Amino acid sequence: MKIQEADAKSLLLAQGLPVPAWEVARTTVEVRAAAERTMAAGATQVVIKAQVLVGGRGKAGGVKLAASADEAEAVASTILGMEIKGIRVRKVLVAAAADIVKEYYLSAVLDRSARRILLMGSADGGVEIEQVAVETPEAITRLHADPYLGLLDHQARRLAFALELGGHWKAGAAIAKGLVRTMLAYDADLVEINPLAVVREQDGAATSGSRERLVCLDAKVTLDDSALVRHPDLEALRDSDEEDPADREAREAGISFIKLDGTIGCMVNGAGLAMTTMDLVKRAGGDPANFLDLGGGARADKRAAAMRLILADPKVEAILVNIFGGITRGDEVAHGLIEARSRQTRDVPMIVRIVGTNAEEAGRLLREASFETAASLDEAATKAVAAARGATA
Amino acid sequence: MKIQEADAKSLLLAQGLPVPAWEVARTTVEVRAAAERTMAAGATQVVIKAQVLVGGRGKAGGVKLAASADEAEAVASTILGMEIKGIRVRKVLVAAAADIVKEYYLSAVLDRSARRILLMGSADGGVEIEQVAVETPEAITRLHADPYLGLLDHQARRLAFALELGGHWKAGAAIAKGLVRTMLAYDADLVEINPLAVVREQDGAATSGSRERLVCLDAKVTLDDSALVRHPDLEALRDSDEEDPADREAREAGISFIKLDGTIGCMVNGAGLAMTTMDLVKRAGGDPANFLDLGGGARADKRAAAMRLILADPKVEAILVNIFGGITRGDEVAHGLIEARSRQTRDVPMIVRIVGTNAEEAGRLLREASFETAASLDEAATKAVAAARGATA
Amino acid sequence: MSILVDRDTRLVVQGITGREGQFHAEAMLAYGTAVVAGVTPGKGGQQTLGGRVPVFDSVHQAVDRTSANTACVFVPAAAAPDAVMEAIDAGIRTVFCITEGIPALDMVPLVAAVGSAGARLIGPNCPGATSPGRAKVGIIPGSVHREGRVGVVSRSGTLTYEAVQAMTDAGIGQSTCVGIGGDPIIGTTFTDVLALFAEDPETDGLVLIGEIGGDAEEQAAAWAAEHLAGIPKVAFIAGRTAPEGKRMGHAGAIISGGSGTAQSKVDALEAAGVRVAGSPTELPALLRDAGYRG
Amino acid sequence: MSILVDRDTRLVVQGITGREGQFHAEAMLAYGTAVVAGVTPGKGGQQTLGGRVPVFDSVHQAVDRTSANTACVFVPAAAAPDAVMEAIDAGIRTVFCITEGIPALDMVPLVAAVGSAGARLIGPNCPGATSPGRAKVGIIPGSVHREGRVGVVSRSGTLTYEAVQAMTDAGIGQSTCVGIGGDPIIGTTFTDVLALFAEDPETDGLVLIGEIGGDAEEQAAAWAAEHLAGIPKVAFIAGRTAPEGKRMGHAGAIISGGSGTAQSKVDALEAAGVRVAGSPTELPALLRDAGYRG
Repeated sequence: MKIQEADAKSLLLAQGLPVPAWEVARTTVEVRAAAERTMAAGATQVVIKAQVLVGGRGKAGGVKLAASADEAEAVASTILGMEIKGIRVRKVLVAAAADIVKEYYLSAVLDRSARRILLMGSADGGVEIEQVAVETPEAITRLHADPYLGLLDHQARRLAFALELGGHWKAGAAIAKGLVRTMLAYDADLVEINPLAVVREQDGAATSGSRERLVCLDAKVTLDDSALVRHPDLEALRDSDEEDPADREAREAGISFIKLDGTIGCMVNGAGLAMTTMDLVKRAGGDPANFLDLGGGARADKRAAAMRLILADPKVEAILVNIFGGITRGDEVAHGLIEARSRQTRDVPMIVRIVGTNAEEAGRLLREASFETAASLDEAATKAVAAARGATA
Repeated sequence: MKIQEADAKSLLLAQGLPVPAWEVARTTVEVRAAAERTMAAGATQVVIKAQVLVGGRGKAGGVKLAASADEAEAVASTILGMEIKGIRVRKVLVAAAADIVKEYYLSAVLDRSARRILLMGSADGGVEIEQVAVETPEAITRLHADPYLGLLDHQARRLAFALELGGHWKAGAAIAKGLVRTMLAYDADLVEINPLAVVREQDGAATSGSRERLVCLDAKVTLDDSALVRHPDLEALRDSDEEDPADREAREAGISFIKLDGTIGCMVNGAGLAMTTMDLVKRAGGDPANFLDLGGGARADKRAAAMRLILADPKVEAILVNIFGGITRGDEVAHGLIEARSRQTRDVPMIVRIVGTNAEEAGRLLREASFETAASLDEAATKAVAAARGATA
Repeated sequence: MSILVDRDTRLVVQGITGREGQFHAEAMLAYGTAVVAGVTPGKGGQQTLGGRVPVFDSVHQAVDRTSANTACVFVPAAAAPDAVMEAIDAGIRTVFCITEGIPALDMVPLVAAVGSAGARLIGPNCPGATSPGRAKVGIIPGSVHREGRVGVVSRSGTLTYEAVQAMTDAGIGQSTCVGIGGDPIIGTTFTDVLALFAEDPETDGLVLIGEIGGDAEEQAAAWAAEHLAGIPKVAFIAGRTAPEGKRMGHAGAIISGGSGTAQSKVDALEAAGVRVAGSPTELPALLRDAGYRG
Repeated sequence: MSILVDRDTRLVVQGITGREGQFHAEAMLAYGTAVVAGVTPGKGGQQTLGGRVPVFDSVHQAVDRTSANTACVFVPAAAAPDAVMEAIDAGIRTVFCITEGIPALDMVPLVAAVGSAGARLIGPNCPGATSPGRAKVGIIPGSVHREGRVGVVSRSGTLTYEAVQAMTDAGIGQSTCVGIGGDPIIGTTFTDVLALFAEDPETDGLVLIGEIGGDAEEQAAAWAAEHLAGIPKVAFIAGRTAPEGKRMGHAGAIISGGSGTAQSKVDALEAAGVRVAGSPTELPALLRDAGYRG
């Protein structure tokens, strides 16, 4: 699960990492007030950042500076409500604009190949880090945390020295340890600080002195969905503003569902088989209306929810049900489909293929109920494409 | 560091282990009040247990039952102030007398050979566990916690099943995990529950029903002295009531000191060498007045404290100083001894042997200050014994 | 021969009294697998599956009494890592973990501990393995198989069954079919399984079923190019038409490089001499094209 | 030859800029040990000991630049376990930890990790090792030694020096003298060191210096009885007159059985053919009695 920058920063702060103060605002009035408070605390400029779960917000105009509360309000009015990659901006983060001395990159990520937590850091920070990775991979220091003991002190130090943080090496080592601590505390897949930055800060409103400090200027955290069950507080960070109602229904039913643009609804058990079903629909000349994985051991309520999700899409002209039973029992699926059709408001042709555990019983039930069935997946795809064309024609 | 039963129980309780309620009392009046509260809460008998840091208090009469507040007060008057192995009883623990169904033994201890935490449990609980260990060692289940992951759930379950706890196996597994958690949380060398017991408890004062529960009836915890620096709160558990003033001075100076009955005071750097010095004094026909290890890199203030400790013992007739320098520098020691003698109120013969780092300079300084020196340890011991005899004669 | 499971497999089913454990233990017995024991803490001493399988409180007891040498874990996600550790600690060297939904960070110390013990974990979130006609461990429907000499390895669940069924329908039997699981952190990789097949004298052809995401297929392709030159091998990659997945920040791009897309995997496999099918049903013909004569 | 330290020892001193680190690094250099590097995080780039030793920020850098192959840790107790891990991680396979006061439970994962890495940790709270005339690592005063063919192993600090001095005074030189440290959890035991000496062609006699407490001497005696029959060997055990120590509850008695007393150790050693001296000064004569001709 992705979470907003502001939430990510809250988690880092809770783990003791240095994150400059920020506020979250949902209206231009709130932005103005936040900007006033921030400038009263000594900031000469504020930054206003769209809070959306997609990348590239900077290039899309979702991050802007303002030198006064008036300007902040004006800028916010252009950001709040804008769409970035199809996502409407409903919240912004307001913070003092940082006086950046130097930017770095630092992240902790689950490394599937090594089966360990991987720390990556680079003195070449900022948004071009992917380019750095391709062009000068040696500019990125990588090391794996110990699978039992986490990131050891000496590893954190080595990372800090590799980043050539100078007098900030102790702070850098502490932040590196904090990244791994954050991963472990919240079951995060990724904790990314980009940029990690040395910033010049005023020593306090009363004095005119400044000091340099290493801080987390931006933060990206993704959480392991499988672990949310043990972090009920984190579930609340799911941004329901951004979530499509269909996505929410799917999530709550325990179904993996991604809406697409085609006309053939797909209901499949297993992600690989669901993708294969889509691939074969496409190959047969059709367009899948969705990716839908019921998961293992799918019960009747999940299948009913899946049917609702598919039929809620007016573009759907045919439904392809492809169930290969392992844990899932074919006869249960057949019963569910028969019942679902009896309640169905819209008559859409349905091609059903059930194989595996209790498949024979399933076939008998479906044939008795006059469903169209298919022996192979290719056949099912072809029939579904034909049915959709028939419905359209 | 050993801690009192009541303090050990507090630590177990803080780690979520089931420990029946108790109070600590220092006077017979407090005991009476505690007994009244305990009986008002439903107890028909109370147990009064001497809080001393030595074993065998039960056999010494330091643990007694009472069936009324009057009796509790009377019993307490016999326990408070008694001496157990030379230690005066200044506190007692008051608790409801347990209605024991069955007793077990469970402990977690640092196993030096295996270099892991060892869990031991037996269905033959109670004070005779050492006899069980000798006579029927197979009646004791032993398993080592994982060096990285601690006691795993399946290990805790296996221990619980081995103890044949019946319906209490989940509670037993939780307690086993709790023992290791307690060790790790407080850097304990040992957490011992003897007995762990199934007790019958009243369901509540209002009803007459009873239920059985697995509880920690007694608790022994010793803490790793090397780790106290990171547990300042635990340092407060040191029982200063029981501690000899000389022991306290030694501890505060960072010296290992054990007072003995002889006449030859020993000041040595290193525990092994200190024991060897004692052994050789004994072999030369003398009796050491103490074990004293200055530790490594002993500074002037430690040596001055050591000298005070030795001279505070009126039986001391001669002092043997044996320093073999590694980290400790001989010349520093010599300077310290010379200064110490200048402040010394009691004139006791001193035989000094300094070898190792900067030993030549030390020898020169000592000879200039007219100390008696010795080349070998045997010679030093012989001279010390002779000096002590000379003083006595 | 065959790999991982065979006639000498003596299986202990952990979580045997749960719904899934019961159902699949029954199916494994029916297939002919020697299900010699079940484990459910607190139910030791009972019998299950019509009195055919004794239940123990611990895997240690099960191993002691029945000489079980393989474990299959059906316990819930919160307890599954400990169940795997228990099996390893009891001396079992091949553990299948069917359980899905285990947090990835729980797997990190687990796979390290399994490796230190010199044991093998297949999964989690995997369908298990079948050596047709000999034994099956896990949840792959026995009906899809046919005895033969082609090794199948897949990180999907139901897609594995689909591919195996296609082989069986075309008359191509399997030596062993292995589902390694699709979780971020798994105990046994494509490459590990290919290495086992490479040593198996009864495996003469290979089928690899992959998916978009990660770089396990690319790594397997690189290994195959070096070690499996002489053996006919084909693959199927699911997700050619899938929308771009969610990215793990910049970090994901940095560690994966260009890997992860269907095209990257297809290219890597083809470059390694592995023909890639457009549909699971094309796998048999493609395998014969590649020289398989079974 | 010799064991653990020799002419090919290239030493990195961790904590070299601290008081003890400075003092003993200087003494090691003076003895002729190749002290090739020091490590103090944040002081990388400096030189120390009169410009003779470069200081690095990490052991990795030190190994990279100087090919150090042995480490000696003088850093404070709170940071010492990490320092040992750093040395191991940097590829060093022999680490001496002089630091005292490390909590015992910190040592449990550390010794496990050192073992997994196939490395050797001597200590903590140990005086180090000297191969006279070749190199010394640690804090044993160089002056006590004499070149020769007797291996010395001890878990005491200053008592080791005493025993070695007694040997030297009697004209018996040493191949290597090793102090293993007296902490509850140590990396290298008596038995480990005896096994190294058993393989050393230049060690013809053995001296073991033990203390009351634990059962390490009894274990070493059992090992010696089986593996060191042909070699003259003597021992000294400190603490014959020591008062009974503090007991670790019943648990201590259960795990130690009857071990731990001076008498138990003396009996075990004598039974294993190891003559036990009444004073360190008697060791040379006893060793000659046992057949040592060096």
